[in-house]
Amino acid sequence: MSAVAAPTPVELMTIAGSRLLRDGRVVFAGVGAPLEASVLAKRLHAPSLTIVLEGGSIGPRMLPGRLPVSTNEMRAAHDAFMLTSINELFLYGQRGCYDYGFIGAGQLDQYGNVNTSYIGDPDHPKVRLPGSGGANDIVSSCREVMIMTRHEQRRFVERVDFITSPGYLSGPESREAAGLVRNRPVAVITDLGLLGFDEATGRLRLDALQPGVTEADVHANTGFDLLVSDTVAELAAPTEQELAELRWLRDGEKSNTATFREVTSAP
Amino acid sequence: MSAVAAPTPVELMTIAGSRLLRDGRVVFAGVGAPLEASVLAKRLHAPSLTIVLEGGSIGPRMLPGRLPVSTNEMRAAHDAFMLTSINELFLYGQRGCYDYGFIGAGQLDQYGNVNTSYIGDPDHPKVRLPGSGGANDIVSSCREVMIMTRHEQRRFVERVDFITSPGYLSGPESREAAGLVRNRPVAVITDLGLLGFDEATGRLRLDALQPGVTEADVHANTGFDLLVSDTVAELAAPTEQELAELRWLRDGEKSNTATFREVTSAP
Amino acid sequence: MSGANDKLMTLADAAALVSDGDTVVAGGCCYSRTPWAMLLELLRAQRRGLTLGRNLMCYESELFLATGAATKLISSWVGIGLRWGIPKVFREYVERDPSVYEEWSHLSFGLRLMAASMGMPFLPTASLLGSDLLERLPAQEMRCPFTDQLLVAVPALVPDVALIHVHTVDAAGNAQIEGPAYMDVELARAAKTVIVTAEEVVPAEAIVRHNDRTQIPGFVVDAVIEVPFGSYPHECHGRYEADFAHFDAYSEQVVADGVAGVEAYLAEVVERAGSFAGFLDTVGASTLLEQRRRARELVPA
Amino acid sequence: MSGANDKLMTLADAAALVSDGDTVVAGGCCYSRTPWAMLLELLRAQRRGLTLGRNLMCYESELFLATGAATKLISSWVGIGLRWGIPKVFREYVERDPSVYEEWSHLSFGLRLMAASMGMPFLPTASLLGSDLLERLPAQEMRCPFTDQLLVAVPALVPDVALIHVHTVDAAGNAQIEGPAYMDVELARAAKTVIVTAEEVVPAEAIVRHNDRTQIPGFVVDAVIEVPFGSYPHECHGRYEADFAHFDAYSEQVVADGVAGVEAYLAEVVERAGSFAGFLDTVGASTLLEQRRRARELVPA
Repeated sequence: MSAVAAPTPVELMTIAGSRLLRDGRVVFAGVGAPLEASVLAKRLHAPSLTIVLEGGSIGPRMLPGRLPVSTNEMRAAHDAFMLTSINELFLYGQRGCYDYGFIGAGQLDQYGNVNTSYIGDPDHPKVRLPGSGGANDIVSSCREVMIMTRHEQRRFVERVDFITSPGYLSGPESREAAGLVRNRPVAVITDLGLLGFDEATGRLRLDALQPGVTEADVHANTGFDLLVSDTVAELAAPTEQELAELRWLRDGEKSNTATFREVTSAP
Repeated sequence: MSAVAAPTPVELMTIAGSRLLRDGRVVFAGVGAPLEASVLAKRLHAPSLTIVLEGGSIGPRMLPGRLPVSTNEMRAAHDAFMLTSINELFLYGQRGCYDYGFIGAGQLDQYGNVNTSYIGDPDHPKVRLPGSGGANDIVSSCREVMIMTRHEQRRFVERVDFITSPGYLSGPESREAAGLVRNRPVAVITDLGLLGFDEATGRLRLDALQPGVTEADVHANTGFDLLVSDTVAELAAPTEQELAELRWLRDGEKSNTATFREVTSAP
Repeated sequence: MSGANDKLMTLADAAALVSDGDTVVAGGCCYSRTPWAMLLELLRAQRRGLTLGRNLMCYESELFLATGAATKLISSWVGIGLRWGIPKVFREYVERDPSVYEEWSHLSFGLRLMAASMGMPFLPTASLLGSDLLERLPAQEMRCPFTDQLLVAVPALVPDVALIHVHTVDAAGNAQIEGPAYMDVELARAAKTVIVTAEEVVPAEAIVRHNDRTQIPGFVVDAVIEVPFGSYPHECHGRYEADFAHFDAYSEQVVADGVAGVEAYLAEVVERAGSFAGFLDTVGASTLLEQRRRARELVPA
Repeated sequence: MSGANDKLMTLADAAALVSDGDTVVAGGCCYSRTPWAMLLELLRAQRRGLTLGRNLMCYESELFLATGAATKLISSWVGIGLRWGIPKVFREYVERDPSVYEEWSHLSFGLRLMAASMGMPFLPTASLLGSDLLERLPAQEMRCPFTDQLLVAVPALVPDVALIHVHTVDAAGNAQIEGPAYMDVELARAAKTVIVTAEEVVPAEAIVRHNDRTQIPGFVVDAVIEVPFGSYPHECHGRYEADFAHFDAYSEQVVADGVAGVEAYLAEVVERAGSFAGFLDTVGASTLLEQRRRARELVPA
């Protein structure tokens, strides 16, 4: 790995996220790191992973160097096997057709509740964020919900200011009582580690650390009392191949479209 | 008109029905006489009439001699400007996009209620009929509902055995109470005359007679006490052009497709 | 639902995905794009006690009732077409016992599939209000929570199995339909198991090339079978016209002989023919090609 | 809605169909197939007090707020795209008074249009449950009349006017879209008045030739305007890529100058340009052609 620059925090979490996606499944991915993780998984170990994107794109294969800046644009539709309407795309999710829902988070709390709407009091907000987009719908319907975000104190808060996209609310009973019975949040992937949910309480639990990160590092960057698994594993470092692929996808080659098509047309 | 055979009863009612359709409107037509009346209207006085058919066809122009035997088949889709799904086609109706709903009737009563389901007690039926198909949906949503049927005692009954497609039920209040507030039945066209609805009672009323038919003829073929307008008009006899066009549509020429296309492509 | 990339199999394999007693809904509409080959295959496999649903039913209605393959039908209309009227044996069955037939309106039937396809247990509609259909159906009046408007709620219909015939499909099940889609898109999304037959199985890249015309995504499909003329003697938009002479002969036989006529028909098209390809042989290549030519008159290529 | 066969008019004529205070919903999604020419025309016509809705909004959000053209926005997400983040002036408006912005989820916004497009006052969904969005919205929990399942009812959104940009349309308004349809089909069916701009107006026969690709029927359309590059600087699937350099320049200007930056932008693209064609001239033919070439790399013809 000597010839390759060390992974950035975002690369670390993107690669860790990509490894969670199993072949033959369907992932509804948000733009940015979740999408990049999905494209990477499809390129490396999950060639039959179907990526679906908010704007109506089912099964796209991205052109390296031209990853989409929004999930609705042509880059996100490239070589898809189906382009449909937004409602239809989301309704496949509500019907239960999507194995994974994969989103980012502005602010998130110990129950996996996500806020992408308001920092501060929603009636007198300090900061207006971009909003739900499809995130609320994704967490309400996709079978296994995964969240990817940088691990920072300001993001990992005791209680989000506003629940845009519910996780466990205040625990499994509250989630069920709210009618959220179709699916569940399963993982939060960060640049410091991999977090799962404690079944009994619905609270976040540290399951694995990124290479070189300590439990203390994680606690120092978490704004609430984080549960810790009995056996905290260490995630394998990104391989040279993972890093090279990810960077190629992100930065592209000198528009060598033909080569890419050849490679991605394999099953 | 000497060279042309006299109109049959079905031709009489079809032509009378066609004259009611105004240009620039949208008509949802059932197969058979309503469809033929619509196609005829479009050929003669309503070139911008849009015909919509149950199977998903919007704006078709029929090939003479190949009128559809079901509203879902290729003949019904010929030269349409839009082919869509059945639900979408009906939902345009529920949305209020269709000016006319035009159906046939197996049995119908003095309130314009239509039965195409069961003759006799539905639990021990004498005869099973084909059923609603889209008729119930058409009478529940299309703005003005028109019904076309042969005028026979066995069809025009005091009270239908089964309400497949509601007219005024037992009067305007009952229709409103049932939630049927989007539209209303306006006309029944038969081979004996043209019937409207009395606004106060929702009962059928004889408004006009086919040429040569008397009020007594109508009463003799009606199984209930039919209201009669103060001024019963006589419908104009079918013109030679109307008859020739209708027969040409029905029977076709010697598959002279090219000529037909030329003619129908005009506005 | 399945994420596999190769779902190609035979009609017989696909029939094994259907269990006795299942609720099976067939796509297309009346005699258009009917999954005829697959319906015959279920009869060949002697499935029993099915509930067969279809938005408008043609004479498959009585083939299934007379054999016992189905013990209940759900539809909005049953007929062969204007020219032939209502299937005689179907009529006899319903007149003997109306409970074998559940009658909806066309849209309310479609909304039941649409509800299921949306993952919702019901949808509201303005159809059925005030009718006697409503009283006999598992639908019910409801009021809009915002406007208090009187509406009808129809319950989702989640078929155990959907049978759908399309124009083109790839091995993963991504399917494209030409002409009207009927209720096939909702049906494919509504059902637990989806069997797709197609005029042509094409490479994945052929689907991608026209990706805005893909109507059924592979991830809802479980079985893919290439069956050219797979709707025959029914029609397939732009590919072949319905064989009205076949309908005439069938109809005469059944009007004359009732259930025995149905049995004689099935003995010929299912048993003696041996397979769907065998059935097409009995129709004859020149007839098939003529029906194809006639389709092209109506839908230019 | 109109059954007329010739609905061709100018952008200015179409703007006259919009009244101050109307609820206007724009089609496309974020910076894709945005009815940009028509949005600029409404600004040029100095409409005031509109409620502007769109499933995902780009920086038209702040153009409308800063000018007073809109006093309320309805959406599920407002941003220019990952690279530029949330429009700064939009943020300032909402942080000053959150009531100017009504936030839905993407699907629940879409279902509001879908309800209207179905002629229904509401639709049920599993979205919004348990969220704080629900508390602040005119949606409400309900139970399924059959299963008692807890759901959310969302009320129909019936726009006074829909603005939609498509690829091809005939003079009667029959429209065909390439690539994703976004919510445009539901929107066209939901609105009281529908204004369609198109890359190309084509003869009716060109629509008929591919009639299974028609997505909006003419009878819901009131105005048809041919506007090549009508979404520019936003993208149109297969026709031209979004002009990211234009976004960069806009974004820098607004980050630096706030409302004054928005005003400077509009002075240039609306006032000084004089017309949408004039705006395209300021972009320059070579840039337009380059963006077209780039689109073809992503969507081969």
